Amino acid sequence: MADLSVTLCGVRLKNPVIPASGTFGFGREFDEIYDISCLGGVATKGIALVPWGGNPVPRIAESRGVILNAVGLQNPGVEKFVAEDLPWLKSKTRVIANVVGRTMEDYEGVCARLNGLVDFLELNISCPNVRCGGMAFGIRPENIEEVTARAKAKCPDTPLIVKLSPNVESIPANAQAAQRGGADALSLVNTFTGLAIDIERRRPVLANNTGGVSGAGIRPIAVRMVYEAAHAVSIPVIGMGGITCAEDALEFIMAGASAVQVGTQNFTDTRACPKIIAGLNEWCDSHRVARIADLTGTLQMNG
Amino acid sequence: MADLSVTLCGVRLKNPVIPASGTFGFGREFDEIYDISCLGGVATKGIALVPWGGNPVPRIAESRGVILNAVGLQNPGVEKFVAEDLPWLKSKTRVIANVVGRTMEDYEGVCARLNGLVDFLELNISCPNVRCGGMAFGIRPENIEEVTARAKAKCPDTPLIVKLSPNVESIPANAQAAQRGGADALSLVNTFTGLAIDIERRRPVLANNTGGVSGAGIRPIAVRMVYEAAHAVSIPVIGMGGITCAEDALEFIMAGASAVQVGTQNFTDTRACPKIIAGLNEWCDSHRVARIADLTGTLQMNG
Amino acid sequence: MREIRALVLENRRIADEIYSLTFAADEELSVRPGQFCMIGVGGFPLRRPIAVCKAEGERVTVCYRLKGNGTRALAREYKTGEKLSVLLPLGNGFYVADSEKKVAVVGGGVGIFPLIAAIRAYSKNKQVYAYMGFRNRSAVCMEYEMARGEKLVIATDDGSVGFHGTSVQAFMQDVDEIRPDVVLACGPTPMLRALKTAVKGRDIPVYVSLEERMGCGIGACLVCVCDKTDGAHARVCKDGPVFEIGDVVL
Amino acid sequence: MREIRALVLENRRIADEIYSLTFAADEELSVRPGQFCMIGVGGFPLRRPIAVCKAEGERVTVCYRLKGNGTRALAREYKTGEKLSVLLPLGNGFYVADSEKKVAVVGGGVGIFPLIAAIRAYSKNKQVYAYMGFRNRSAVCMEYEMARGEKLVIATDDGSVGFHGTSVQAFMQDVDEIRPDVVLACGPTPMLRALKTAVKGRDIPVYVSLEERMGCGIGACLVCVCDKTDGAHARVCKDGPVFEIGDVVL
Ligand SMILES: Cc1cc2nc3c(=O)[nH]c(=O)nc-3n(C[C@H](O)[C@H](O)[C@H](O)COP(=O)(O)OP(=O)(O)OC[C@H]3O[C@@H](n4cnc5c(N)ncnc54)[C@H](O)[C@@H]3O)c2cc1C
Ligand SMILES: Cc1cc2nc3c(=O)[nH]c(=O)nc-3n(C[C@H](O)[C@H](O)[C@H](O)COP(=O)(O)OP(=O)(O)OC[C@H]3O[C@@H](n4cnc5c(N)ncnc54)[C@H](O)[C@@H]3O)c2cc1C
Ligand SMILES: Cc1cc2nc3c(=O)[nH]c(=O)nc-3n(C[C@H](O)[C@H](O)[C@H](O)COP(=O)(O)O)c2cc1C
Ligand SMILES: Cc1cc2nc3c(=O)[nH]c(=O)nc-3n(C[C@H](O)[C@H](O)[C@H](O)COP(=O)(O)O)c2cc1C
Ligand code: FES
Ligand code: FES
Repeated sequence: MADLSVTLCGVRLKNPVIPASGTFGFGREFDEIYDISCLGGVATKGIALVPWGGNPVPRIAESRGVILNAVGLQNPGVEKFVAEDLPWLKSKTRVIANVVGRTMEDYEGVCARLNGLVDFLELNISCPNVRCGGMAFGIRPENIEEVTARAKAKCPDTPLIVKLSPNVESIPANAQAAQRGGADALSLVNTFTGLAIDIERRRPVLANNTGGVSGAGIRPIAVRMVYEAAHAVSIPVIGMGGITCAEDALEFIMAGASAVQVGTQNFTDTRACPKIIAGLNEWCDSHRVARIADLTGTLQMNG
Repeated sequence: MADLSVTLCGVRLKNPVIPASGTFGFGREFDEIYDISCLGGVATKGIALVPWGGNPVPRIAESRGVILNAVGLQNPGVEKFVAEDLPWLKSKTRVIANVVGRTMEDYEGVCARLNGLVDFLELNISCPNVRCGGMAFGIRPENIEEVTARAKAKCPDTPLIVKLSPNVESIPANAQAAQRGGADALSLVNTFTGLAIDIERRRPVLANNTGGVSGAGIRPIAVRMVYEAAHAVSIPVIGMGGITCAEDALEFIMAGASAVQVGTQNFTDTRACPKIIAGLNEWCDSHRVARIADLTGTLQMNG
Repeated sequence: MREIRALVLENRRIADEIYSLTFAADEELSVRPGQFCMIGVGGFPLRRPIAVCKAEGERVTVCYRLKGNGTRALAREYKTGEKLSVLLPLGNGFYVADSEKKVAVVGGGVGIFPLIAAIRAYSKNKQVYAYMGFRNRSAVCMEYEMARGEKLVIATDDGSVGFHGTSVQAFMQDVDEIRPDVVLACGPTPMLRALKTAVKGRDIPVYVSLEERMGCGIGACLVCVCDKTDGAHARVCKDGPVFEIGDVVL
Repeated sequence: MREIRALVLENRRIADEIYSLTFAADEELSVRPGQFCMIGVGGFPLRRPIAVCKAEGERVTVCYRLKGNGTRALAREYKTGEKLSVLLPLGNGFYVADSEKKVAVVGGGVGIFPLIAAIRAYSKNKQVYAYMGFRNRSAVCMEYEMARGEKLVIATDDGSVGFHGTSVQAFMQDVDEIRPDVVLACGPTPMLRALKTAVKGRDIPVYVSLEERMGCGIGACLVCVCDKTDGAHARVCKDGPVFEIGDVVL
């Protein structure tokens, strides 16, 4: 048994495997399939200040090796989360509360409300599905720095993770902007903006027209971005994008990630996360790696 | 038999299917498998002013639904192309000469040399594999406009296609920059920058470390970008990125492409292009589409 | 709600573009009529939601129409002896009170399959009247299963067999005679809308089973929502797929 | 050079992690020893390059070691009766002049497989001396095929069978005695380098078959290059895979 624990911003996770925001709800449904206390933590569905309705259906489409989603951040609002889901989820594992907003004040409000109540806040400034808020904050370094600084001012007691969009010109510039703004950690990647067309109807498959692309097909792009982010900042990085198995997770870890999130694969294989945890343990054992934390950033570039 | 012909910048192609640059050489090898005169045209391997050696091996890696390449624009130089390959290739089909360069002068030189000799010039300002030239020109609108204008000045007699990179902030801004610079058409997408890691060796699989991601997994992102480009400019757009079959090609065409290029699928299935041509013909017939050109841009967005 | 590795016992064509797939779980399952499963098809990121037609002991039968690449691959690649990853039983299923003795089932297209499970279950101690719509003769299948109740009317769009028209029209011809205590329906949305209009004013509870594209299938991702008439959202996979017809916007 | 849809006749394990796959083309093929094929494995974007071991009429046999996901899927999913997309024959193959009567073949690892084709071809009217290296006893396979010539020496890294050492060492023990007219070699690069060093100064033509990752397999994409000693690049798939040992940088 290797030591799979990792410590992020002073918070210890029993292992580095976290289901990604939006694919796991608040954990209750997956807990009917397996005991989610085996997880390093849970990144919740995006939480807003007030309940949101989300986009019309269909909200999901499939393509080769990837999916597209346009759920549009439907959520019950922060008060319902605090009242109904948080106590239960906290009793199970580490809670990474994913925060969404349409305005600066939305982000500030959720961060202030959850300060001290959750293990991490994860600022989703990168979701491409909401026309106003989401897109704007996550693309340009100057906006990233500002929203990070204003959010961080409201959650002094809880580590703040800024989740970066891949639909940008420069990951290093954006990663540094988040760090300058006071982020305690980064996570990436969120989904790529994509379009799937139903050629019979000559219309987009998704009611929202465009959607966020995730899943195995994006992995090499995501690994490159995680490498770039991890080498541009001094704060820890959580890697994700197309992880399907322990070996995929190890690519992100070697590229510089201290922990990983698993999204789409939870749909493909409901037990994906526990399988990845088991696989990491086996791999470490068979490769005589005593502590998985020692693998972070061990990639050597070719000369 | 539907009319598959399309006319781009006044040049008629017998059908809209073109093997993508770098995956088809100058056509000779594929012609041993099937008669390449069935193709709408051939986009050649990138051609530089002088011969280039390219990157060390391994130059290719595979991941789920995508591949990564870092060939690094090895090529025999423009003079050898003109002397040895061009006459033969012209006798077969339309020639789209893909142009690579490290400096402005490189691009100008190749465009000047090939002006009037080929059917189209395709400016590869977006290849992520060459450290100096490639990357720089293709990312920022101001650079795109400048390199396009300087290249176009040297090839007044040949339509100039500018090939856009997907590793950017705004496809519409870059598409418009190319149009302002005098591009006669656009093509996109080139490859996404990615990183594949050999976790046993803890090193990148590719000797060049990063490589260009192509293949089916990127298709929904590429379709979105082609839609954006086609709706931002008034010049024709050639779409590509993960096309594997006629239905995939139709997504690009409906999104706004006047023709398509097929890259990675030539490796998966050596006869991919003729199969796609046959598939387009069948689809048009069974859907009572008399002219494929009428399908360009017929996508209706959901309300 | 479990994820099982099932063994394919049979997967064969039973009508034009329709396949019947029977698999064995590792232990006995308890599945209610109207519940469904999510079937993993190798190489496809998303599982396919398919209603359970029949569940006996550890054996489950589903029937599916070839639609896109996923169902085609399911038909082609999962022969007897192959393993299949299945998540089940999912959703709420139909609800029929003990006091409700006359059950009408109205189905169309692939919507007939969950209703077969209902016919099997309720024909044991209730009177079941079945109205099943098909495109044409070559699509008709499972008549044996559908005929377990009091009555079976097969309707075809082209009249090539049975009633010439929709299953809703066939049902409405009989409704005053049979006076059902409850109606269970499943089929394309236009059919369900027609049913809603047709029964308006009559005081019969109608339960409809909805279809929507799904991500997780277990209620976590909010991909599969439908609008409720009270303005809220409901998850088809978890809060449904069966809803009282008046509760949802069709 | 053709792309065929081949029929799998047999695909079975013949040694530890080694499989032998025989397929039938739609017509007779003419394949030279040292040529290879590119096998398409469903779901993988890149075909896998594999040397031809044996080609008779329209039947072709290749042998492959389980390495990564592609070869594993090939072993698992392509049973007798399945169809396989294969591009062949590819590359130049070995060159042995009519005047060259004594042929030594030196192989290691999966490099033994193209050499088996050479042994089959040249043992008909030449004297073939074979030196074949394996990791250990459980990896040894195809002895029957390798023993067609004058002599066969099996070498194992651990001495568990045959000569204890590498095939190059075994060959160099015999070289002065047999005085081959030509040497054909295939195996891991360190082995080929050792051979190059070992034969230096002797005036024997040595042909090596190289391995490199491939895209198209037919010479179009420039993915598979090796460096030539004259500074140029050569394509392993088209200009090779066989090169005179002095012409390429190992
Ligand atoms: C609760 C429920 C029960 C169902 N029961 C049956 C059944 O018993 N028999 C049957 O033949 N079909 C049934 N369906 C429909 C079935 O799920 C789709 O026909 C199937 O998913 C199509 O997959 P595909 O790969 O062939 O099509 P594609 O169009 O290639 O699928 C692409 C994506 O869209 C989804 N999708 C496409 N059509 C539908 C649809 N109508 N409903 C939900 N998702 C869809 C697919 O699951 C997949 O994620 C049911 C659907 C639901 C929601
Ligand atoms: C001309 C030639 C002849 C060959 N003949 C044989 C043979 O007869 N028997 C045999 O067992 N093997 C042979 N090989 C090696 C064989 O191609 C690889 O072992 C195989 O491609 C590995 O695929 P994989 O999916 O199992 O491995 P993965 O590592 O998952 O493959 C990933 C990618 O790398 C490529 N790759 C990995 N290793 C190699 C390699 N050594 N050479 C070329 N490409 C590689 C794969 O083709 C694929 O594109 C030959 C290679 C070449 C170039
Ligand atoms: C259905 C769905 C819903 C998502 N919702 C959110 C969300 O609410 N907040 C967020 O930050 N990311 C959201 N994401 C993005 C994922 O958290 C993750 O960044 C992305 O899917 C890439 O990882 P993957 O390839 O493993 O899925 C969502 C993704 C999916 C597929
Ligand atoms: C091996 C390889 C080499 C390539 N070389 C070039 C090149 O020389 N010039 C260029 O503009 N694009 C080059 N490309 C990019 C392709 O032309 C195309 O834009 C990209 O692969 C996306 O299409 P696909 O997904 O169909 O492969 C290359 C792609 C591959 C896979
Ligand atoms: S499919 Fe995930 S909530 Fe219904
Ligand atoms: S693999 Fe394409 S040139 Fe050799």
